[in-house]
Amino acid sequence: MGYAYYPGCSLHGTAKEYDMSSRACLDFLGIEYRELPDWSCCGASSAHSVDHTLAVSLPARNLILAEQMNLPLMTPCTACYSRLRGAHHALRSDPGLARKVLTALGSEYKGRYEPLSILDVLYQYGPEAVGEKVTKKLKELKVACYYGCLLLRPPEYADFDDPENPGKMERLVETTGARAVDWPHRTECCGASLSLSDTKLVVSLATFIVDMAARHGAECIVTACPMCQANLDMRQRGRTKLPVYYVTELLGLAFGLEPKRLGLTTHMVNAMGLLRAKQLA
Amino acid sequence: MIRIGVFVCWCGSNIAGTVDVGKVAEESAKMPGVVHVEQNKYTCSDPGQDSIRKAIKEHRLDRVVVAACSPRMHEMTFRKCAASAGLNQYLVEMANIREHCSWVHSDMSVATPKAVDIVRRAVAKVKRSVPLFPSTIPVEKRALVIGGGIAGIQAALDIAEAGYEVTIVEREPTIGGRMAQLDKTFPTLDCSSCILTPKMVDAASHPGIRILTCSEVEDISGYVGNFQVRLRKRARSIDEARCTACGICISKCPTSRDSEFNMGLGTRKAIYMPFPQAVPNKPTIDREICRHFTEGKCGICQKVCPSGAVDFSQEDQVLNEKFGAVVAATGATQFSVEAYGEYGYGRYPDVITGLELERLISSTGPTDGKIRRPSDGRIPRTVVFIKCVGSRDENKGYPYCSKACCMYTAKHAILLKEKIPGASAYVFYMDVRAGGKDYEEFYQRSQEIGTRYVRGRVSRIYPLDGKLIVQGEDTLLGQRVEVEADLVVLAAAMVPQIDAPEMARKLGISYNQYGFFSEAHPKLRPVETNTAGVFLAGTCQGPKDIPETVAQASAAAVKVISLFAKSELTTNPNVASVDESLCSGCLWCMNVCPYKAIEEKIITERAGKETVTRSVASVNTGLCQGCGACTVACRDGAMNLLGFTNEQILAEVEALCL
Amino acid sequence: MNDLREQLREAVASAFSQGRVRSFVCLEKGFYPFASIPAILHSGSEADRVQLGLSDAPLLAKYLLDAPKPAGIVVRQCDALGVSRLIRDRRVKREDLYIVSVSCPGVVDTAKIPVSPYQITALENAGDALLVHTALGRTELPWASVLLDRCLSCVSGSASPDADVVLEGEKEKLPAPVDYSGIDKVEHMTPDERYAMWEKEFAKCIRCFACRNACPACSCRKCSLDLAEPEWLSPAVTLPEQFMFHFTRAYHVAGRCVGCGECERACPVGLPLMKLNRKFTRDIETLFGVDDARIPRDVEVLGTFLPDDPEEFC
Amino acid sequence: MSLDWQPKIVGFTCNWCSYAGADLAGTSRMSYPASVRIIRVPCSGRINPVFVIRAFQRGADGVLVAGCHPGDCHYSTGNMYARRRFQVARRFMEYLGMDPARLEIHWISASEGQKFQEVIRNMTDRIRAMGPNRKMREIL
Repeated sequence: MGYAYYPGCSLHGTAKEYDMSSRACLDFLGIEYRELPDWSCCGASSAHSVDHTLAVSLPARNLILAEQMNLPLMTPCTACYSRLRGAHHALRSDPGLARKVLTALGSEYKGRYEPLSILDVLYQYGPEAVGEKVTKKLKELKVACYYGCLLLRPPEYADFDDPENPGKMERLVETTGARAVDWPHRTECCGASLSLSDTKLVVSLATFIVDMAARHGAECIVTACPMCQANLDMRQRGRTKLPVYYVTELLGLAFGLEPKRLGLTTHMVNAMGLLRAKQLA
Repeated sequence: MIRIGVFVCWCGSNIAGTVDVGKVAEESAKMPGVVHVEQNKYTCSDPGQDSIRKAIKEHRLDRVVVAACSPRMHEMTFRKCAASAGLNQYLVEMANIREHCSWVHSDMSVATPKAVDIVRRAVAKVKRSVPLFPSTIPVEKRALVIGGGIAGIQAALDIAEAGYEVTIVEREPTIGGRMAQLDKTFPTLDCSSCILTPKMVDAASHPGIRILTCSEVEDISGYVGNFQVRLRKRARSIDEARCTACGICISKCPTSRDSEFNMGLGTRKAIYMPFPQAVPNKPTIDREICRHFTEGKCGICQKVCPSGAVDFSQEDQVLNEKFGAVVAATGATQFSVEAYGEYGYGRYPDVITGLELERLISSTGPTDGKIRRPSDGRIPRTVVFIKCVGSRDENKGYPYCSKACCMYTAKHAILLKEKIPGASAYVFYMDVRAGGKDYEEFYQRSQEIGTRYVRGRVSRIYPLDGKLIVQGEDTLLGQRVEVEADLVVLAAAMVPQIDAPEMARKLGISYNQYGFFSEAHPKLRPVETNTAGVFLAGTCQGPKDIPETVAQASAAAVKVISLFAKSELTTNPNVASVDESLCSGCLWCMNVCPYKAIEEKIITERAGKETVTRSVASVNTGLCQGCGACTVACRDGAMNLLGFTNEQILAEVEALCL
Repeated sequence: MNDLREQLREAVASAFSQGRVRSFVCLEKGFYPFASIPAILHSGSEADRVQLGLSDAPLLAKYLLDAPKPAGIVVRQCDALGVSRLIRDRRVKREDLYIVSVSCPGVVDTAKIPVSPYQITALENAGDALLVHTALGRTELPWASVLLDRCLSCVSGSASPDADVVLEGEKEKLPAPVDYSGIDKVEHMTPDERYAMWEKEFAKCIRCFACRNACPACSCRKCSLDLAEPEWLSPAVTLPEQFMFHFTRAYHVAGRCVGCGECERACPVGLPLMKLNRKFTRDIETLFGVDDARIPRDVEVLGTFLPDDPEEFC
Repeated sequence: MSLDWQPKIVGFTCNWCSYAGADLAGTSRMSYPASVRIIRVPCSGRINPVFVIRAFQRGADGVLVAGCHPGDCHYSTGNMYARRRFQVARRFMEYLGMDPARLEIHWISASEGQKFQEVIRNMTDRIRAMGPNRKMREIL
């Protein structure tokens, strides 16, 4: 048993450190995975605003490739997660569309495995089991877990956790010894899809989210989404700047992995300063 | 020998103007079995009916076809007419040559052959008709009212006033229901308990009403006029006859838990009365938490009771009783607002529901009528009300409108201003629905005193620096709104009791997709159900407010009274009937029947040398309404519908297609 | 293979000796040396007659109606479906049955063997192939090419778990999907072509009722089609009456057909009866689904409804 | 086929809605072709699909099955069963080669006299264009 690993485009570009830290964590935990050979774009986020059939077909190709490997498909990127699960859902619930898409792709799809997020995979591994592998406790680190939209909405298929009051990421992060602060804006939209077209709006959203995290006592933000990370990291304009980490970066750190190997040196808001101040890196 | 008489009606020129009546009579005479044909100007007139009676006697007719108007018009007339001539009234069949023929055609050459076909159909059918006899069933003139809320109390009082015995079964230790929890009632703002408690006392002291509290219905069988009901009266652990309700036991009891009556905002003891005016005014021991029962220790209440009324050894009582009619008044409950994670109910103590606010306003409530925040007891200055929580929302709740929330929210806003002068109230709403006498005026009043109505929904509530930040959208202004509130009140929808489907199954009635009991007809039979003798009152049928509930309860009571006014019930003989020799006993028919009129019957018969038992379907003619759905479900052809038999319908098809 | 037969024989014998059954429905050797016919055993001493049924094994479920109760029965998956059909139709009671389920590699259809049955001296299951022995020698045929049609759409070759005794053999047939292509073909015809096709087929029907008698879903004590009054079906063998007959038969098993295909196998003139039954099966599945949680398991799909059923009438 | 040929349509109607709807068409003098002959049954749930085949067998050119609108059944659920039964039975009749236009199922309420008129008019027009039914029909 293992997983087919689908990095998606972001992890080859703006979120390279997510890719690095994800692979590092999976390797460290001994979770088997193989990068999906010949994977193609999942279509996010342009396809589904243009053509539903296309929006299902693009991820369907990757789902089929994984099914042919007889492995569940897993991705760190939440946009890919959303698109893959949306397509999986559509193929199973809309026979007419399924026929059209699968005829075009010239293949069949049974949908034996649900596509997963890397957080699902870590959950299948088990938070306790993850905790046991922690060698360096991230004590004193106060973290605001930030889910954004794509992991939780629409809840018909993007159902990683309760859409309004999630808590799974907190549980995972707390295995490292860090303390997850209780803050209400965990599922707020960061505005990523307007990042380039309406930057002013996005700056206000991102700044608000980071400010709220800070007001609730957080020293940093943790996310599992390349869009959220990039957006919050780049667009926050508040008085206090909070570094924005990927879950896998913090986990990797707690596993005692090299910060460089985790990509921690590539952030916009200095990601190392806080860690050094806390003597965690 | 079959001797059919056909009576063709002219209906003045109504039929004769378009149909060649003479030709129809001529053709009818040729139909097999027809021995007498006659034409009448107006068959339904006295002379017309006389001629039928005369012909039945003179020509020894054993079947009659009246070719005239719609059976929906005059079938009863001619049945009675035939009966008066000594013919079984179900041996009369009508051929509708007016509404279905002469009135819709103008060309006689087209209408006449059609009329002949229609008569041929009727002749073919009546040939296969058999005499049917309505049976009568006795009526047990005692009513069972399930639920002791305002609906049950009102229905019971009305029925008892008419002189019939009523039993109210209530599962809580007191009657009163939801209305007892309310502080004031809209739109008059009179105090709820001031108008309710006298009725509770009336019910308790009425000689015709018996109140069983801590009691539940376990099983109902039988049919209209003759319901067998098994009731369980849970042990109260108090000898009601001895108890004087002095309350010493309650004050000395060392154990307590959240008070259900106060919606968890206060506590009550293990031996308790839900509220001071409870009826019956006797305490109850909650065996789940009472130390005597949980630990085997304690017994203080027994020690301090001056009249020796505490009885730990009391046991549940099972009562088997017979009733003639049942009124279901089981009420509704409050939507679980936890489903709205974004409102934070359960996480933020100052987010409460409407019913909880009622308890905070009520002078018998946990705060003695002072509105205080549950978190720190402070008096709130800014209160946000959110409407349609669980209603009109298919995603998280139910699509229906909960009906009473608009008005009770308006009431809350008014009461808030009364209790806390200078406080401000915001109401987030989708629409304001104030249809009802004096309702719109009441809503206007809540606006006039300064309540700010914001049209839009709330997307998130979060605590910040001791306040609750309510984020939402004002869709009229197209703007985001943020209110710093001290208290948030959710207008939770009325939803069916969790065990409503179970109760419906016991009663043999249907319920809608949400669990509200279904009335027999949404317009014309609003308090009846598909099961004869079972009636509905109050919110078990759908969300409603107090005036509507009371009106419906009285309507249900009238239905019960008119049922009891008869000494016997006559049953419709057009019911399903089983040919046991054909029935294989698969009992598909049982699932299809909307009236629970089909049951399994074990019969014994000889098969070769052995005596074998097997099960067959059996129709309870008291319950069967004659829809015939079972006949089509029956593959064996064992199930038939008297008056509309398979033989008759197949013969009609044949006659029409010739 | 023989091991399984031995286990089966023991199971039958011990069911009698423990007093669990008064009779046992199973297969025994038939006229041909290789084919099996149904048998109802009445004592443990007859247990030696029990066969697994390599070829042409009929379904046994219906014989339960005639077996003294409590009755034992040997079932494959297909038979298990038939038995559960009879239980749901309340024609037999589960507590009156002693079910021995066996796994099944599929059953050979001798009609698919290109050798006259009179020449066959023995058949042998050789894993992936069937060995056909004749006086002249031996022929080897691929296993899948000689199976009964019902085995080609078998839900599972393993033994049915809802049984009193479960016997697993070494090899079992893999489940296969139902093939609806024949139905698609008919659906794509014009109404006139369809009518012509069925007219041609039904013209062959001799109204022998073998389809009805073989069907585990057709178990009424007295078939309504045999009644003189009302005359649902005229005894006249005219084409319109054939349509009436085949419509009624298929409609009565609609939603209840277990897909065993025994009707088709029993038909002496080779009517494609499963094309009728499966049409209903598929339509019912697409229209109403089969697994709506709101419908209790023991309710038949045409004996219930949901308020939000598809609406195509106006 | 001559234009004045009148098809024979057998209409099975429930007593409470559709039969009353036909009555209303009559009391409102809404004329329609004299093609339809009505058989009154208590409820659309009483209509056995086999009755429909029998009608075609004996010479009907069309069959109308009519009941209360779903949700309005006098017996609350009869038309729900009818809906399930006839959705599959009609597909099956078509599968046997019956022309789909010859069997129509409609929900006609007691207030829809006009709808009854339209249904009969349209059905008659369609069947008239197709000519007499020959399928499943006894030679008479």
